[in-house]
Amino acid sequence: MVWRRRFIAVLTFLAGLYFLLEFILPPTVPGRTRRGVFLEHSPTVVALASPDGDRIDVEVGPSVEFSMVVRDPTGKLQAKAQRTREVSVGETLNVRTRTFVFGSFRGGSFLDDKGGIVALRPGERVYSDDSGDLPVEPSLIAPGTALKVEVRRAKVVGVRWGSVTLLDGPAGDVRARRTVPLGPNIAVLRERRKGTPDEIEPYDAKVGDLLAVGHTTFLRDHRDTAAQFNSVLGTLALGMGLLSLGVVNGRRLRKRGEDRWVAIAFFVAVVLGVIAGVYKYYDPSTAERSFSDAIVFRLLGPVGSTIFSLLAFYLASASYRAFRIRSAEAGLMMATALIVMLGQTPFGMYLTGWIGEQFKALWLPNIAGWVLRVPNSAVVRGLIFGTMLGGIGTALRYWLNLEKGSAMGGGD
Amino acid sequence: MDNANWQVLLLMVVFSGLVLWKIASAKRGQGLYIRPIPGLNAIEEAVGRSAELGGPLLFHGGVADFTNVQTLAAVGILEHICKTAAKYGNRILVTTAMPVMVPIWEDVIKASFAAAGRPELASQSEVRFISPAGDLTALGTTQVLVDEKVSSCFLFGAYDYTSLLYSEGGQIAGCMQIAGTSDYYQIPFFVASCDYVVMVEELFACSAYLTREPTMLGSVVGQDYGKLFLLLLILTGVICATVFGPSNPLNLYEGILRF
Amino acid sequence: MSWSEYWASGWAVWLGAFCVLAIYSYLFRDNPVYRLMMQIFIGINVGYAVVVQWKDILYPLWWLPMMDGIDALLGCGQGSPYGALWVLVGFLGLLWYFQLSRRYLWLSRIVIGITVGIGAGFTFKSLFGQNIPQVVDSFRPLGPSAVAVQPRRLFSLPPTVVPPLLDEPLLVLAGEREAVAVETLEGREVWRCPLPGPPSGRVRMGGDFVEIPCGPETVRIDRRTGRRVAGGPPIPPEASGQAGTDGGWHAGDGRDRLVKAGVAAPDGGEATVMYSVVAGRLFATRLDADARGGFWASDPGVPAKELYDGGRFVLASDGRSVAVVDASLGSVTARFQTTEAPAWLTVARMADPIYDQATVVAVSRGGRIEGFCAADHKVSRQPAGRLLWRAEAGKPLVWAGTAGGVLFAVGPDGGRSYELPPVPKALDASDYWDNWVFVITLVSVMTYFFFSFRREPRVVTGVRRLGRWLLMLGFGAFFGNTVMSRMSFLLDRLMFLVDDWIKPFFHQIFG
Amino acid sequence: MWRRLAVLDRVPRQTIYLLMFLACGLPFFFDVRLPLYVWPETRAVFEVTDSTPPDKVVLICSNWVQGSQGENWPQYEAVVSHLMMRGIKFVVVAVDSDPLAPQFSERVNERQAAKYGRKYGVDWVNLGMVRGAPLIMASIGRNIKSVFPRDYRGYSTNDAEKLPILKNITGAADFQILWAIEYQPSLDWMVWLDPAGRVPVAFGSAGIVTTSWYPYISSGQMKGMMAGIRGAAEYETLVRNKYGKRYDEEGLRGGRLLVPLAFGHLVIISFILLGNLGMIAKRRAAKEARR
Repeated sequence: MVWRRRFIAVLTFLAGLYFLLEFILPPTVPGRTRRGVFLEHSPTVVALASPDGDRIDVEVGPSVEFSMVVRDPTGKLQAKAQRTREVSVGETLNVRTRTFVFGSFRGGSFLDDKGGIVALRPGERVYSDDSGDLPVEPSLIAPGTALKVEVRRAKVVGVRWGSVTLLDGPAGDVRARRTVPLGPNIAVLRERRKGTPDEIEPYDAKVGDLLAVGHTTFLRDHRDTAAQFNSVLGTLALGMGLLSLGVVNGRRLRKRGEDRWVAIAFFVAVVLGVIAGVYKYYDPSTAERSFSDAIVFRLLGPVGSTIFSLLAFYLASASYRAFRIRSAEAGLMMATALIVMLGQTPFGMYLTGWIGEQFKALWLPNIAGWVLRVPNSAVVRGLIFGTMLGGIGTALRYWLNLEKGSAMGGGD
Repeated sequence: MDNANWQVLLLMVVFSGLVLWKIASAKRGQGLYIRPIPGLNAIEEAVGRSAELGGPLLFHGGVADFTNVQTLAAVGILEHICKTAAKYGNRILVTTAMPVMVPIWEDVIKASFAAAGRPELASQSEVRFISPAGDLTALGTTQVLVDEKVSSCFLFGAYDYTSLLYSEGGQIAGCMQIAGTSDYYQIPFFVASCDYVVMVEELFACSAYLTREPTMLGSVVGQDYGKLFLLLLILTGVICATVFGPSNPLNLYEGILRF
Repeated sequence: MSWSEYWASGWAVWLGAFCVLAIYSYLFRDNPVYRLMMQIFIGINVGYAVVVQWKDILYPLWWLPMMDGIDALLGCGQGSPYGALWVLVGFLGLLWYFQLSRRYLWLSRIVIGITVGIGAGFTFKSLFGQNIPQVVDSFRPLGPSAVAVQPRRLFSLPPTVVPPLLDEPLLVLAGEREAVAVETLEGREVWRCPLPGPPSGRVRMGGDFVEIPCGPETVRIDRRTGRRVAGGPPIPPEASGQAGTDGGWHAGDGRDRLVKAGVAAPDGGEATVMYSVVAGRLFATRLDADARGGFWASDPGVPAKELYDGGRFVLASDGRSVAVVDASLGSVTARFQTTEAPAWLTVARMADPIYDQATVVAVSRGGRIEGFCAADHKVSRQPAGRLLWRAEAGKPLVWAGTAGGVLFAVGPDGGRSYELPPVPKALDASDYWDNWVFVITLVSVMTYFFFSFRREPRVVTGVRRLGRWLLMLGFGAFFGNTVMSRMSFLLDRLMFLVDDWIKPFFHQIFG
Repeated sequence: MWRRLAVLDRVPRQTIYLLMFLACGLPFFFDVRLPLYVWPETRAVFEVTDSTPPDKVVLICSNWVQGSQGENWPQYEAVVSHLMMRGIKFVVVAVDSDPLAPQFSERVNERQAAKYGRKYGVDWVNLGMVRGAPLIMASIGRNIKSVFPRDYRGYSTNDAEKLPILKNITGAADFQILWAIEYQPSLDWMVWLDPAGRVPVAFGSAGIVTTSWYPYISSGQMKGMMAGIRGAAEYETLVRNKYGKRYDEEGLRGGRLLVPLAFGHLVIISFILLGNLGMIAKRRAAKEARR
């Protein structure tokens, strides 16, 4: 049915589109990006409301860090640092306003190592790397430990965006000075002598840096999400293998004789596998964990690699049977194979080691090496180029869904 | 290279453009030429031979599923084999390790026998799912070769380490074997043990030549032009490198093709 | 050890050994035990994989964000409400399973299409990233070329009469009448500031200021705005033996010293080192806390009249003869003669962990620029001290220095910046022969895969035949290496049987 | 005479299997050493790895499991033993691998660490497995801690107490070299890990695929590689030649497996030759019979 085909085609196209654009588009919107020599910048100021309702204005600078609380793969909560341009009104963040080195604690206020008083504004608390979710207990910390002043669970109530001043033209000319306002998702890129420019925070720019300031295309910011989407979608098919195998062995179960036992063995094995998988996550030195390890290393390991190792025997007999000089081509192939094989093993040196140093190009390992490095690598490169063009062709056909036939979702 | 610079974009446009252009003109029904691949008349010969010996044909479509291009090429080739088989009236056995592929192979066989006007052959032919394990399937297939007295055997598609098992099995059973894959690690084994081998891209050219299916055809031709472009580029580069030495204008870091 | 102890640990080995032998039994006859093993293997694998993939991927990357998102939507819990969108991904994922039904097969095409589309999307980046260097590497010279390597001219710089201040990204020059700051990427002018008189000493940095001695007074300029600020006290004329920003300095009586930090000490870690010249010998002394005292002593082989700080190297020179000394070992890596007495010596391009690419740049007051190998280069096979390239600034210079592979050479009549070339590979006859073989092979293999050209000249068919032969050669090599892989799987198993099973067992029996 | 030789044309396959078995099995019982020729591809990567400065780490992507342990285990152990002996810090990850991969690598790490008395979190860290290549490779190059919030043992990667090794490690700039060790490592490492191409890439892969790495080595995209067991043995030799006694080779597999490997090759080569002899003999015999 044609509408299905269209529908699938559109989805396929959209899925590919992101990754293509991510590659071919620059990180900031082309037309609307200002480029020039950095002169000065006025800092962004973020207005926060602490959980207890205090209002704090934070001037963004090197020691300020905004972080959002997210879950990590083990389900624990974890702070994820954010760029200033990603801060938006209304979201809840942990904000580090400044850091200092602990000197002493006198009269209810912290003193840094230089003896200066660290004045805490309402809502600010002092934390250390390992104090976790609670403010530090002054009596427990040794002088010299690095501490950070933070506002946790702060709600962003307002952002007053700063600006960057760029010079684009002769130094004397006033018209050449351009003040570019910062804002949500305005990225600042510093150009490098080689390679693509890297994104920096405005306050990291030095006078004389070549900057490009413009609105992001969002594409690069979401690369990790895209990767996540891709792997999740792929992994969601995990049941497929199990199901199709189940169906096959289910049929076997209904048969009589050997097949039935094979099928039963299969299902038992699946159960074993699942148990082993579950126990894998118990801590070591528990009985469950050692059971899982035993299954993995004592059963899965040996059986798996043994099945692979059968190939060596097949290879031996096959090459004995097959590698007959039927044609000149086969002959040439065989000769090369023999040289490479001998070159790989110590026998290569035994056979030709007696040839003196001055002729060491004739040592079998060297001949083999030459074959691999020069003609062979040219052959491989030829194949690679073919594959590259093939790959481009295929990618286009799949992406634009030009493929016909029952196979690729096309014409049913 | 994080983002494409203009050089890369240019190459992208050239290569993709050529392919799309050729696909378009193929769809418009413009006759595109592809030189006959020597392996093709071998197919005819193999089918004829097995007709004389009265055994069925065996076709194995590789170890990958339909998301792999080679499998698509194999589909095209199976269609052709069926049409030829319809002429001589032999039936076809297909073995696979993928439950997902079973319906697809069945469709292909039904459709192409019907198209050739011998639907009854389709019912005699069959698609056998042997085992989800790659090498068990391979060994099972060699078993089939012996049990069914298969006399010609076709291996087309994507292959992994099991290639050897298939082709050696055919050798022992004394079949006439034609193989084609673009997985070049496996080609040596096919070359050594098969009567004819369709190598790397020949596989796609073959399939395009046989089916004249515009997409495949167009992209094969388009890629050809791409290859020609690349070849010329390389020759120019070689000349530049010889004349100007390390500081040639096409050199990677300072030169034109930098990224 | 007693048998009971043996079995306590040995059972697993016996189990493993049994599996191995059971499977090898297949080699002699097809048997049910083998098939059984195969099924068990597949079964365990699948079951295990399902659990692990859920735990490692789906649970953290899909389930948790989704649940958090839903919580956030319902108003409780934190995290972004967008997470709830993962529900849709879940639905998409379900579509995979329609592959099993003939009727709704097409639904599964949706998700397949999406995955394939994504794959197609990043194919482009991967392909081009992998292959463009391949294309360029195929540009092999087929013979020696007449054209020599040259530093590439980047942009020209305003005139300066005294050594400027290079502090990336700024280069501050002082001409007769005004001081000019340019950035070092494209040579764009950042600011200029008029001077009361001709500058008398080198431009130097004092905190946020640039200080330029002009006769009696010192001009202080804010290096951000380029505005002049209240001048400071006059700076005493430069004492000899003081390290300047260009790293070079004068040796008076040959007992002067240059203190520099950041030498990789052989014990790993940083060393602050003082170099001193006594009677032509070069001494390095460590000043850092952990290891005081002697570091190394070395005989550069030239009467070290002048020393230069070359990062990983120390450069000693006397007139035209130069010696390069490894700063952390004290070994002399190269000795060479320049054509004119160098006024400035620096080392550029030191990216490579081994010496490769490290190039000594010697610049004379007359404007002659030369590059030499700082040491034996393994990859490019250039010997130490070989002259790599030469260029003429064509005008008198007052200063030259490098930053990140770029050379700045400036003088009263203006200056210029050069991108220093990478060290070219030293090629001999055999290399050219190899290149011929390489190019011919590549071309003929590519020609072999032309399909769509109606009429081809005779030569093409010939080349194609050659291509097929060379392909066979390549496939031969493939086979040769295949044998090695396949066999090592077997060896691994045999090693298990011998070392873990047979040997301990016999040991147990015979002691 | 030809007729007698013609027997060689069809030697029963069990015979070949048996000979293979013996040729590969017997050498394990005797301690034979054979002269080894070190290929430049291995030497290059050894030198880069060996010259790791203290402020950098070696990044190892270890994706091998039982399937390919025959070749990858020796390779991985050769590298790890070298790093452990030198006290070079290294970070182990697994990308798109079999979920078992971290378990296999960690077993080797612990054995080598015990030998040289190295400490987890100080001298090495195992970050476990992620999916989503090639995109995830780019993420690793930008900020490895954001990709792996916790390591394989569940410690937070920002926890400087537990994992001091990661304290100053962020991304590509801090990696001395990338070792990708698996049956067939992904070429995407060259493209995605560090777009600026500062991190040299080294592959330890199955012998079969090494054939197709040579073009990438000549173009400089890849620094070098270990070719199968031979590569592992060469790497061990290089370390031994440089550090002699300090290097404890007990339990290393490369050098040990090399000898039976050689004999196995010998069997295959001789059978290929015999097979052809047999074929010729058969033809001759047929001709004689016709006369």
